[in-house]
Formats: sequence, structure tokens, C-alpha cells
Amino acid sequence: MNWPILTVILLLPLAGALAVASVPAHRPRAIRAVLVATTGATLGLAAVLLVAFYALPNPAHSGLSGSVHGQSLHRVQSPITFQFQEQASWLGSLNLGHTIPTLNQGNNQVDQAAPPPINFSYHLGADGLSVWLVVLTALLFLIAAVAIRRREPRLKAFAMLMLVSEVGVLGVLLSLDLILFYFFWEAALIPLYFLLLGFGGERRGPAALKFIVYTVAGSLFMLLAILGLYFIGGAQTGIYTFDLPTQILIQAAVHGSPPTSLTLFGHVLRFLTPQQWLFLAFALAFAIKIPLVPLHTWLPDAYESGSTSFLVFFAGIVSKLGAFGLIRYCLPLFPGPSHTFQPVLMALAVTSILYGALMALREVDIKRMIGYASISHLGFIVLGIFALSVDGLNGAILQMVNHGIIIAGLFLCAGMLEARFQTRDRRVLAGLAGPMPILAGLFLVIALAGLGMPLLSSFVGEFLILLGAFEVSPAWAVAAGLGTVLACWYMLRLYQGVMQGDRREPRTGVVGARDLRGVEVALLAPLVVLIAVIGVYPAPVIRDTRFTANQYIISADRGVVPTPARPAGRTVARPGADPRP
Amino acid sequence: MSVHLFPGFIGLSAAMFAVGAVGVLLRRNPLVVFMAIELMLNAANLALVTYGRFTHTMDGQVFAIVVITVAASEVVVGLALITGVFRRGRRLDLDDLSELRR
Amino acid sequence: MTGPLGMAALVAAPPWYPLHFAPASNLVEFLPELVVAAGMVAVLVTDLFVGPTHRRRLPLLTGLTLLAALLIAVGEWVGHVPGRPVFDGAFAADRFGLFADFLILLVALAVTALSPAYLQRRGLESGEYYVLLLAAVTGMMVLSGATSLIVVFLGIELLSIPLYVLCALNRDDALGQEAAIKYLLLGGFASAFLVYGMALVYGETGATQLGRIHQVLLHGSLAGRTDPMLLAGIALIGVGLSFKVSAAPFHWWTPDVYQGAPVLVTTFMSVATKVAAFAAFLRIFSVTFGTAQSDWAVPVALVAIASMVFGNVVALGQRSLKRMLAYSGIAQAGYVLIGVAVGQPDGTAASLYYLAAYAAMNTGAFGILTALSGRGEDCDDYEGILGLARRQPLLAALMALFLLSLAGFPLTAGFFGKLFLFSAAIHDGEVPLAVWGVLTSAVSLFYYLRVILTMFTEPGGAGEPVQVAGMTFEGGAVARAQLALVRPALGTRALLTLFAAATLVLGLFPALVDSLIQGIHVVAG
Amino acid sequence: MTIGHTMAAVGAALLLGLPLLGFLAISLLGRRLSQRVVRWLGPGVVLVAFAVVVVLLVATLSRPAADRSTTVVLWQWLQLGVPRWHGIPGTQGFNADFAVTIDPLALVMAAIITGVGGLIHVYSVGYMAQDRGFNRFFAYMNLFVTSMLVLVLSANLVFLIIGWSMVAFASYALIAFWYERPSAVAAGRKAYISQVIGDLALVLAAFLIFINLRGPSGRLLHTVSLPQIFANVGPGPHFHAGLGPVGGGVVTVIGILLFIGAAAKSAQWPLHTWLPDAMEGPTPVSALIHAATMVTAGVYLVVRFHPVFQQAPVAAAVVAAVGIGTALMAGVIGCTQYDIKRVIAYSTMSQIGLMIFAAGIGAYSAAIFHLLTHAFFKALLFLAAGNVIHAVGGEQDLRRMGGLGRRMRFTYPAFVVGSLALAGIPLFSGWFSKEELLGNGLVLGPATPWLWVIGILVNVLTSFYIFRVVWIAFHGAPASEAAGAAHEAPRVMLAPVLVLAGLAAVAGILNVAFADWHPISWFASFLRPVVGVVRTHPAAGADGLALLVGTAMSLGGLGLAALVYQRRAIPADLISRRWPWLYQLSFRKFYWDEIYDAALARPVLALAQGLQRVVEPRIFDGAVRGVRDAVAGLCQDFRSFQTGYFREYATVFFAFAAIGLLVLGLHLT
Repeated sequence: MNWPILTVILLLPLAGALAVASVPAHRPRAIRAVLVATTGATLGLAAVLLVAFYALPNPAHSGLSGSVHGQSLHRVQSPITFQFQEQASWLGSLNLGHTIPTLNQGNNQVDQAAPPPINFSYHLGADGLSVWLVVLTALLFLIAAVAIRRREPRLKAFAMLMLVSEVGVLGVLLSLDLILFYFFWEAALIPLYFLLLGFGGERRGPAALKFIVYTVAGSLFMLLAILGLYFIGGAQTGIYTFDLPTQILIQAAVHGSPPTSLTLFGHVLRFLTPQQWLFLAFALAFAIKIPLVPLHTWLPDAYESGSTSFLVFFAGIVSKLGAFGLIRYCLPLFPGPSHTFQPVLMALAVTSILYGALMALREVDIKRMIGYASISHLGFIVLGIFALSVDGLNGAILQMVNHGIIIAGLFLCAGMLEARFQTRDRRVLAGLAGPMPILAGLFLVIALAGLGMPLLSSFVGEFLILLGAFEVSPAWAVAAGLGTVLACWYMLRLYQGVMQGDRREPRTGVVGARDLRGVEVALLAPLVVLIAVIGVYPAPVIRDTRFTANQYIISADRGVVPTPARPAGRTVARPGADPRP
Repeated sequence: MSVHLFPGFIGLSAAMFAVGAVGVLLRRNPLVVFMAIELMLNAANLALVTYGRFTHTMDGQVFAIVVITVAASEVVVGLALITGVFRRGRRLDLDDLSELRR
Repeated sequence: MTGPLGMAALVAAPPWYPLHFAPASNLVEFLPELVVAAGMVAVLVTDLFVGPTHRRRLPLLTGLTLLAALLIAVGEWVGHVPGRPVFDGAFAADRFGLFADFLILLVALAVTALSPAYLQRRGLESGEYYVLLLAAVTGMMVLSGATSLIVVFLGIELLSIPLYVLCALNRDDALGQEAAIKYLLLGGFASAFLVYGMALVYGETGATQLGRIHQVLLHGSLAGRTDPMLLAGIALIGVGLSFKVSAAPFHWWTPDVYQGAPVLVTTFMSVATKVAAFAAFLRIFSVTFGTAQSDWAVPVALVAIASMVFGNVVALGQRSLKRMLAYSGIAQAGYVLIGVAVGQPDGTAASLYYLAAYAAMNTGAFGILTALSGRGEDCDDYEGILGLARRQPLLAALMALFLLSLAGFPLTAGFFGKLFLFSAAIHDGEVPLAVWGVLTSAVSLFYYLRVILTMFTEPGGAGEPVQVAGMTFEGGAVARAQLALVRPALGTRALLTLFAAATLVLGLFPALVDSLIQGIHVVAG
Repeated sequence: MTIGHTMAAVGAALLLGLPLLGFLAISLLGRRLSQRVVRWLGPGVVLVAFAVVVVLLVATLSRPAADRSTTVVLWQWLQLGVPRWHGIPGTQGFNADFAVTIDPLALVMAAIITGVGGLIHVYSVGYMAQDRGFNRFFAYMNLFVTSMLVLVLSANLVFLIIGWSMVAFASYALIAFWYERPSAVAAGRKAYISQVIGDLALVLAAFLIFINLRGPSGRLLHTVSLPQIFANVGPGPHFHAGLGPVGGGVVTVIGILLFIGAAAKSAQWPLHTWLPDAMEGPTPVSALIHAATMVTAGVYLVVRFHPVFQQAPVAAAVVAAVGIGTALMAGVIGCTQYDIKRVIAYSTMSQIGLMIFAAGIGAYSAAIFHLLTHAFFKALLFLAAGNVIHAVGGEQDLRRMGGLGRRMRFTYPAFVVGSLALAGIPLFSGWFSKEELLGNGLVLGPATPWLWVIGILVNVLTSFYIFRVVWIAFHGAPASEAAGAAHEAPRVMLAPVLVLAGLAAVAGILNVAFADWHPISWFASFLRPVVGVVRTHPAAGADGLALLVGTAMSLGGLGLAALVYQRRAIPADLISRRWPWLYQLSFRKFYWDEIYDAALARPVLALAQGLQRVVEPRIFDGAVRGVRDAVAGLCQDFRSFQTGYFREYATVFFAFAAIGLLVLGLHLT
């Protein structure tokens, strides 16, 4: 790939936003056209990226990554390979805080230790983890663009904010520089905040405030952690950089070395090593974004009051960013702490699984209920990540894609119901399978995928995740498995409550219900097809992703204490054992 | 003036400063408060001049003159403002000026 | 140079020897300040001699003055050999001071541009206003370049006294009068502390020029040992400067004065004063007293934390926009103080960057209030901006941008400002400062976003009250408050958009301004 | 080389593809497909599939017994392993292919599924003719057949599990077929959730095997392919090869987990409660899924995994005990039920209990053979019952039937044949299968001969309750005008019934085995390559004795029924008067539903409600609100300093200045 495809992917939605801005607000048709065209083109480019990635001779294995300035690091092999890297200094690498000469009459200077230049750069790259998420992002944004409700009063603003947030999300997925990452991470929040604030349901105001305060409060600590990483690594290796690949190498080099000479953190905080504090700061930000119980309370409110097409990408992608961050940043940057805190995070994940499932069981507001179900599913993803085994991580990656598709489908269905019956109370609806069989059928497939029906997408992911967890601790895996039983329960409650049962009962105005229009079918169909295809034949999705997953596990296994041998220790094949064909 | 008087002058200026400060804290009449502030400034002037004398530099005196000048102009503005505020027959009490709070 | 030798030098060259005093080159170094001062006189005279009909010309004249000063300053920056101090080390037009001058002059220009419409609406048109404005600007520029305690004091008073008057610009406004009195008395009180502190420092070092003081602390008799009187002096100077930058717990005047003064004056005061005062703060503490940093770092850090906590927390409870921004200003002062506490050189640079960002975003935020303020009163309460996004989308968007920047979101100036400050803190091991900064930033989200929330919430009809983030709006009050607002003219909106652009540029391409800061050198005397 | 790989592959592809095609066509085209087409398409695909099975059977039989098992990989499903590359270590991840095995056991199951299934499809054409959801019904039925075939053909544990839970879904969909009946919907959900519990158990078993299975060299295999598992499960030269020593902990746990899966599918205690409710579905569904095929999958699973169970005697004993216990319990319950379908359902539960028992004691071919004959006569009974219900207008209560024998000239004898076979009356198919099964019980398995005694008891109960049905439903006077106006079923519904009646009558010959001149029956020898063969003749006459006693018991039960319900010699309410608690226990199905509701469903829902009412708002949201209120309180406190009074400002200012002065001046830092 000799042209900067990643940058183009990033700039395309931005250009689209400008194009929308140029269209007068009173021509919604044109705005929709631009919007759909842009998102569609982005999807096309994402597909190109995917194909190119798969076309690489050996996708995850083309040599070392990241430029290493320090001699001391050359022995360290790069754990993770990023493709299509583009790097450009961000308007001149920033040398903030260089010595400011101090002149006196004697013209002699106050000489002080020159602090390192803060050099962050515009550095993009993709690996097997991000390519699929990029494709998913593009797809969901396209679907969301089509799904914007008719007669949306402030369509123009919605379209622009949506495209800007797409830039932010893609930036998070593609950036390889910590500052750039944080930049996109926060920048994506602003349009999302306004989308929630300006276009949501009745209780949108508090929901939006809650959402953004939660997330920002978490990510501010991540910002501190990024700085801490920068200075700790710098103090130990003399390389001050925000560049992710380099920083990974640095952490690989300094791992296990005696704690930094930099006396970070006062005496109070000495009971954890700086790396562990930094890990916690990162993990906190991601856990809030995912979210993990008990940091989840922003989610049901936000999902309840978000508009449908907003939820398609908000629930579909944004919640994945947290999991993505856990994989992309926590595992390779903090191998040691990742293993130290593995039990904690697995416990939190299982808690989320069961808690979300139980809450979903009682919840009557469909959108909130899907929100809790989503918490449960994301718990699975985190469980898979922090099983720290190849199976679990592959499952988690796969499940991130699956869950994006499924949750989007569920919200589309919920939105279609809400649009028809002006209610989100599942007790009010009943027996819709009769009047609207098409919706019933599609909804059934999506719901089944949601409860982990085999040959539908999420079975594969959950199976692998449970396997990975089982390798570490069977107890957690069994507990998580109970989550699948509960999932079956609440999904059937939802589906049967809405679609089945006697619709001649009172309190239902559903007799004259209209079945889906062509557009609506066109919205759901691709999702359903994807669900089925991935479920029946997941091998292609994993084919190259597994290399990446392997690398992340290896990079995380650098943090494993040699004794005793972990159950998951088998992930790294011993020299003797030939991998099976 | 000889060296052993040096602490005396500094002590005097400190005392003047304290008296002025107490005046500012205790009195409610803006004019009195203003005079107290002038007293503090003059305490500073005394210190400046003393130090100037004992470090054999002119800066102290210069500084004192500057301070006096500035204080004078401040008084001008201040009195104008105070009269402006209290000209409508309000009694001279700073505690009346507590509309802006919290 | 110190002690007897220094005295010998002074005796050899008596101060009143004219040639020793002001050679032409000094005037060149001092030119921007002279221009502004001259402009002030010109405006005064013009105001005396032209009739009320020609009052229009005054803002023009003011603007031209400021512009001229700005151009000269730029020229000095560009063609600058690292500046030697002039007036016997009393003043230096070094790039450090020039950087502050840029900010001051730009803000002053913006305020001047906003003035005519505002004053006209509020019926406050008067020539003195512009005179006082220019006087204050002169004082600020003097302060930013002052390298002698005397001149520092001079500058501070020169900028304060006009501001006292400006606060009381509206003679019929009791609140304005009250603000003025409080400002005046507390200001005088603080100056007394300042001067006394200066006296102590002078007494211990035998010099008023910062450079010489620095030399004494570095090589002189005081080198290495800590002298109680000197430290007491430093403490008192710190108190006086903290008052000027309105840092807690010396901030008490700030909310009252910002709320009481006409919002236009508040705009000017809240930004320009802070920039100038911080210039002095940085110069005196980070450079002159740099060797004693181990002594004053902790107190300054405490003051910074106090400001961040107090400002942000109290701002939560405000129902007056001006007052809310005043408390946010206190918090912002706390952030800048992080840089001071960290000290030379990265702390200084970070503070400068943050001051630039602050100049852009705070001027913008206050500027919008100014632009919205109508005939009756300033745009000061949330009722007025309820649903502003629908009525004036542009202004609402700009306001949102400025507030997000104040909250420190990426894409905006505030983000890199905070980033650099925190990184300086962490690098110098002052992690608690950074943590407090982060915590308080999280708190600050509430009140910044609440304004945005209000702007984006539709006002209900006459009957039903609207609930926004814990505030209740009665339909009637909303209608009344909104009637008071005006739709600013195109030029005003363009100006505010410019500031928004500046905020974005500072937030997207920090290197632009940072490269300026790279070129900076500080003259300590 | 066995039957050609290509042939096996093509055959398997056809087997799976045909019903799947039917399902996709009908479900995607939906209403656009006219009922006339579906009427042919639905049963057609299944019958063609049956033809394929026959072909494969012939091909297999034409082989020597040694190589009658073929495994082909259809496609690679997952491949997580990564080869070592340039110093980056490789990994052994999870791998799974979609592979199918064609062997005698699979073929027998496939034959039952497609053969009996085909007949039932034909029957459904008539039974569902008037239903609005005709197409939907056949779509689900075809999906079910597909899933069932995936289950029995899969050569990979993962795909076995996949088929396992696809079947569960199909059964759910068909139970809740009349989705406007709340009772049907609830029954469907109940069935599905029980199934999911079983699936989870299977998945965990798969994990344990995947993690623990070692090759002869003691190296971990990380495989879920059934042939590899069965090849390596036994103890090898290496001291921890396979799954460890016989009766080891791991293998026992695996066995138990497998059996939990089987129990969920086969409605064995404690996961049995869903089966009776499942009768809410249309009768053909009950016949196909809940009698002939799906519920017997548990037996298939145990037999398939007999290498594992042979390693885990404890688990096998548990299997046997639970099976026979369930058989007895279900028999007891069956005696007092009045819903004709429920009676047959409980008899199904009971018979499957016997099969499980057989599988548990190691009489695999006997279990599978009883599975075969049971498929015939139980499908027959259900379809005949379906005719009856059809005839009396949807009435299912025995007490409102009666005298139907005279009006339904074909259905009546068919039902009787089925009953005779079920009761194990000599020379009917059931006799051969059941008596062999029980005979093994006398000599094999744990706690002999007591489990056998229980089995004999079950015999009595079986013939008693089924002939109770015969006499109440078909004899005596019509108990309702509907019964009086009953009419024989249409031809399309009769034909399958009669075919099945024939099979139920004569299928026994497959298993003719006599002590001396024909020691091993044809069927057993056919299955031998897969399950081996058990010694049925430990001591001369032992099984003769078993045969005599068992037969006598069956006849006794018949006679008892005759005495009670025909001769009226014994009052029918004898038990209910003499021992009411016993009657209640049986009539209330041992209160399992109530127990589960009180012990599982309600607590979970209560817990969820607790979380929703207390934890979420009070604790999680409460913590957030707490922080917010704390900050707000702080805000109020701070604001109270800002009094607006000049002198107070000055005082505080002065105080802090003094503090600063002291701190620095006295050098306290």
C-alpha cells in the first residue's frame, strides 16, 4: 500500500462533514445523500484496507515495528506488528519546556537540566485487531446514516456531528501515538455528547451529563498515566516518546528492571509500583467506557435516551473502544500488571456478566434492557481479554465484532417497535409475530445470536472466551457460563413478550401493526446475514486476526512470573511442540 | 544615625504596619480604612528608607518616593470613588457594601 | 555584583547623571509602552476637544494606538538581539515580556472592538473609558517587562488604579460602585503587603533590580543559606502577586468585582491583568528567586491547589454567569500556578502556553457575554442563555467551544495547556499537583457543561418551568431575561469567531505558539 | 479405505443439505410459497434424505465389519493455532473442523430420523392442513431434521454441541408453534432453558477434554475431534495418557457433565419437567421430537461416548441409577394422568429411562435397539393419539373420550399394536428390545439385581397405564358428544400410522438371538464395530429367567389394567382412597414443577428484583450521587466564606498572609 490509506480513511468523514456543512439545511434529501455517500465510501475504503491487510504475505509478521532510538533496545524484539504505518511530525515535534535562557547584566545563564522534549507525532497504523473494528465502524455508521428517522428536524447538525464522531472513533482505532490516541479518544466524546444532548429522548440532559462526566473523569487519569509512562520510560531508557510501538519496546526493555529512579508518587502510594498505578489508570478509563460493573450506571440512561440511529454506532462501536483499549494498550504496555490484576479484572468481568443479565431479566424498558444485556456481553469480552490466553483473546476480538453487529440489530429492532407503537415497555407489546412476521423473523435471529445460538455469530466468540477463561480458572468460566443460561432467559422473555403471546389481550394497540418497509429490511438484512455467515464460517475472520492475538498474548506473557507454570502458559508453544496444521 | 538603631527603625515600621493592618481589619469607615492602608504603606516606606540607609544604596529612597507618589494618586482615585458611592446620603459603613456575595 | 563592589559601582555612577540614565536605545526598548502612553494622552486630549458627536473617533484612535504598539512589539521580537535591560536594569523588553505584551495588546484590541456597541447599549459612552483602558494597558506592559521591584510596584499600581475606576464606570449601578470600593481597598491592602515584602527583600539583598537580587542569591553572601527576612519578603511579595492573579486564598475580591463591574471591563480585567501579573510572578519567582525554589515551591503549590479546588468547587453553585466565570478564573489561576510552582524552565513555558490559551478562551467566553448584553443589564443569568442554541446557533457554538476549552477538551487550547502543565508537574516530581489538577478538572466539567446544557435546552412555554442540571427556569423569567439579550452585529460575531479560531489553532497545532515560546528568553534584570 | 470418502462426503452433504434446503426455501420465501408446494417440498426433502441413508446403509453393509466407519472433513471451522515464525513463538490455539462420521451407529440414528421423520412429515401434511402456520411448521420441521442430523453425524464435539443446541431451538420453536397460546410459549421457554443448561454442561465437558486429553506419549492433544478422543481416551503406555487412570477425577467429572447434557435432552431426572409441558406443541411434533428422535439423543450421546464412560465407572453407575429411577418415577406418574398425550409423554420418559439405564450398564446395542423399536411404536402411539384428538375436535382429556374403538376402525388397532409393543407383549417389537435390555440388567451394572427388579416393576406399570388408556379411550360409552361424533382420520394421516404399526409389530426380528444357534443378533453385530458387544449369557438360563419374569410382569400389568378398567373387578379409585398421598404424589408429578419454581425460578427473579430495586439505585447510582452531594456540600461550605463583607475578606487575607509569612519566614518548609 503505497498511498496513505489510513489518513484517507480518517479524512473522508471529515470531508463529508464539511460537505454537509455546505449544504443548506432546508434540503434534507441532499444532506442524506452526502451523508450516505460519505459513510458508504468510508466503508468501501475500510473494505479495501481489509483486503489489503489480508493480501499481505504474512500479515502480522513483516519484520519489526516502531523505530528504536536507543541502542539498548535493539535486543528486544517488537512484540506487535502494525501495518500501513504512517508517521508525520505534528507540525514540528514539540519541544516544550526547553531551557529558557536567563540573561543578566553579567549575561550569564541560569543553567538547569533541560527536560525532554514532549514529542508526539501523527502516527497511524493498523493490525489484525483494528482492521476488523474499522470495517465494523464504517458499516455501522453507514447503517446509522440510513437509519436516521424521517423528518429529523435538525438533520444537518446530526449528520455533521455523526461524521465528526466517526473521525474520532476511527482515529482511536488507528492512532499509534499515545497523545494522538487520547486526542481522538476525547475528541470523539464531544460530538457524541452533543448527539445525545441534542437528539435524544426526554431524559437526555442528565444522561448526557452523566455519560460525559463519567468518561472524562476516567480518561483524565489516563492522561496522567500517559505522561507517567512517558517519563518513567524516559527516565529508564533515555528515550522520551509517546510513540506506541517504541513505548511498547521500552516497556519490554524495562520490564522486570528495578523500579524507576524517578521518585514518582508520594510515600502514600508506595504500595504499588508506578507501572501498576499507570495500568490502573488506563484500566479505569477503559472500564468506564466499556463499562464494567460497578462503573456502568451511565450506560442504561444513555441508551434509554439516545435516538435509534445514534445508538446504532454508539452502542455498536463506542462501547468496544474500551475493550480495544484494554487489548491495544494495557496488555503490551503493562505485561506485569496485566497478570497481577488478572484475577481482579476477571472477577469484575464475571460480575458484569451476571449482574447485567439479572438486571436485563427484570427490566421492562426495551432499550434499557438491551443496555443491560450489552453490559453482560461486554463482560464476556473483558473475560476473554483477561484470560490472557490465545483462545480467550481471539474469542474476545471476534466477539467485539459480533456484539457490535448484534447490539446494532437489537437497537434497530427496538427503534422500529418504538417508532410504531410509541412505547418501549415490553409488557405493553405482545403477539406481533402475527401482524409483522418479517420483523419477527429478523428479530428472532438477532435475539438468538444475542443468546449465543450456535451457527450464529456470537456462539463462536463466547465459546472461545469461555474456553480461554476455563483454562485459567474453571470456576470463573462456570460462573460466566451461567450468564449464558440467564441470557437465554432474558432474551426469550424479550422476544416472546413482544412477538408472541396473545395479542388480543388488552392494553395492546398492535392489531393494525404495519410490517417492515423495504428500507428497514435493508437495514437489518446485512446484519442478519453477517451474523449467520460469521457463525457458520468464522475461520476467515480469525484467519489473520489470530496472528495479532498471538502477538498480544506473547507481549503480555512477558509479564508472567516464571514460577509456577500458569494453566494458560501453554499458549506459548515449547520448541519441541510443532503447531498442528 | 548609627547602626545600633537599625533594629529600632525596622521594629517601628513593623509596628506601624501591624497597626495599620489592624485598623483595616477593625474599622468600618472606608475613609479610616483608607488611612490605615496609607499607614501600612508608610510603614513600608520607613523600612525602605531605613534599609537604603543601611545598605548605602539610593534605591530605598527612590522606592519610597515612588510609593508616596503612587499612594497619593491612589488616594485621589479612592476618595473620588468613596464620595461617589456614599454621596447619596448613605452612612459611611463598609458593611453596607455586601450586596455581592456567595 | 554584590555588597561593597555594587555600592562602589553605584557611587561611581550616580543615578542622577543624565547620560547614564536614558540613552535613546532605552527609549527604543521602551517604545511600545511609550506609544500606548502617548495614545492615552492623545485620547484624553481628543476627548477634551472634540464634541460628543465625534466620540466615535476615540475607539478608533485607541485601537490604532494598540495596533501600533503591537506592531512595534512584533518588530522588537523579530529583530531582537537578546535584550539587555535598560534604565539601569529597571526594565527589559525581552521576549518573555513581549510575549505577555502580545497577549495583553490582543485582548485590549478585542475589548476595544467590543466597546463602542456595548457602551452605547449600556449608555456608558465616555472618553475616560478609553483613557483608563490605555492607562491600564500601559501599566500591564510595564509590569510584564519590569525587572526592578520598583517598576514592578509601579506597573501593578498603574494597571490597578484605572481598573478601580473602570469598575465603577456605571455610576448608577450600586453593584459596580461596591465592586470598585472593595477592589480599591483590598487592592491597596495587598499593595501594602507587596511593598513591605519588597522592602524586606531589598533590605536583605541591597538591590531592587531583579538581576542584582538574583546575583546576590546566586553568588553573594546569601548564596546557599536561607535568610528568614528574605524569605519573609518573598512570602509577602507572593501574597501581593497572588492577590493580583486572584489565587485562593487571596482571591476574595475576584467574584464580587467580576460580577459587579460591567462585563466588558470584567473581560479585560479577567484576562489582561492575569497575564501581566503572571508575567511578573514568573519572572520574580521562577527566575529571580529561582535559587530559593526549594523554599517557596511548596507554599506556591499549596496556593495552586487551593485555587483549583476552591475555584472549581464554588463555581458549581453559581447562578450568575459572570460570577461562575470569576470562580473558574480563580481555578485557571491555580492551573497556571502549577507552572510557577514547578519553576524554570518547563514550568515557565507551560504557564506561558496556558496563558496564551487562557487569553483566547476566556476572552472569548466573556466576550460572548459582552456581545449578548443588552440595554437593561449584562447578560448574567442562565435564564438568558436558555435555548440560545436555537436562537443564536453561532454564538452558542462558540460559547460551547470556549467552555469546552476551559474544561480542557482536546481540539481546544485548554487541552494542551493542561497537558503541558501536568507534564511539567509530573516531570518535576510534583505529581500531587497534577492529580489535584485532574480531579478538579473533572469537577469543572459540571459547571462548564451545565452552561452548554442550558444553551441546548429548549425553553418551555410560559406555564411550565424547565429543569436543567439542577436548575429550574420559570417561563416568565426566561422570557424577560431573553428579551434583554441582543443579536450582536456581524463584526462582533466575526471577532468572536476569530478567538474561536485561535482556540482551535492552539488546540490543534500547539507547535505554532510553542515555537514562539521556544524563542523566549527571560531577562532577570 | 472404507466406503469411499467421496461417497461419504457426498452422502453427508446430501443428508444435511436436503432438509436445510427445505428449511431455507420455505422460511426465506415464506408466504410467497403456496401451501401446495410446501406440502410436497417439506416431506419430500426428508424422504429423499431417507433414500440417501438407505444407500449409505447398503454401501456400509457391503463392507467388511472392520471398516464400516468413515470420517470426512467438510470444512475447516476454526483454526487458532499459529506456526512459529522468525523467533516469534507459535501457539497452539483451539482448532475445530466440521467433520462427519458415517458409521453404523450414525446410520441407525439417521435412518430413524429421516425414516420415522419422513412418515411424520407426511402425517403432518394432513394434520396441519388447516393451520395458518403451515409453511412455518414445515420450515421448523426441516430445520429440526437438519439439526438432528448434524448432531448424529458430527465427528467433532463442537459440532455435536452445535447440533445439540440447534435441536433445542427447533424443539423450542415447535413447542411454541401456536405462539398465541401463553401456555405454549411458556412451555417452549421452559424446554429451551432446560436444554441450555444441558448445552452448558456439554460445553464444559468439551473444555475438560480439550484441556486434559493426552496422547500415548503423554503430550497434550488439544483436540475436540471425536475419533481422536475415542482413540486416545483409554489408558496408554504413558502413565498419564488419555484422560488419566480409570475412575480418575477428571474423567468422572467429564462423564457426569456429559450425562447432565444427556439428561437435559432426554428428560431424565432432574431435568425432566419440560417434557410433559412440551405436549403443548402440535401432535406430530410430539411424535417426532419428543418421542422418536430428539429425546433419544441423550441415549445416543452416552452410547457414543461409551469409551469415556468405560473409563468412569462411577459416572456410568450414576447414569444407570438415574435412568432406572426416572423410568420408575415416570411410570408411576403415567398411571394417574388424564391427558392422553401426557400419558404417552410420561411413558416416553420412562422408556428412555430404561434406555439410559441400559447405556449406563454397558448394554449399548440393547439400548440402541430399544431406541429403534421405541421410535416406531412411540411415534405410532403419538400419531394414533393425534388421530384421536383430531377426531374428537382437539379434546385431549381421556375422561371425555370413550367408545372410539368402534368409530376409528384403523386407528384403534394401530393404537393397540403400539400399546402391545410398548407393554412388551411377546412377539411384538418392544418385547424383543425391552426384555434383552432388562436381561442385561440382571447381570451387568451396579447393584445387580436390584436395578433389574425396579425395571421389572416398570414393566408392570408400563403395560398397566397404556392399556388403561386403551380401555378408557376406545372402549365403553362415549363420554362426550364430541366423542360420539368422532370420525376416522383422512388417508394421508392413516397411511403413516399403518406403516408404523407394521414396523412396531415386526421390527423385533432384527434382534432375534437365541442362546445356542444364534448367539448374537443381527443388530448387535451390525453395531459391534462401534460399541462392541456385551456378553449376554453369563450363566445359562439367567437371561431365560429374566425373560420369563419380565414377560410375566408385562402380561400381569395388562391383566391388571383389564381387571380395573374392563371387568371393573377392582375399583379404579382404590389407591386414591386407600393411600391418597401416594395418588397425589403421582397425580402431582412428585411436585417437581413446584419445587423448581420455588427453589430456582423465584429466587433468581427475587434476586434480580433486589438488584433492580436496591443495589442499582442505592449502591451503584448512590455512590455516584454521594460523590456529587459531597462536592455540592463542599461548595455550599466554601461559598459561606464569601460573605461579601470587606473586613472579613481582609481578615482572611491577613490570616493567610500571616500564615505564609510564618511558614516561609520561620522556614517551616
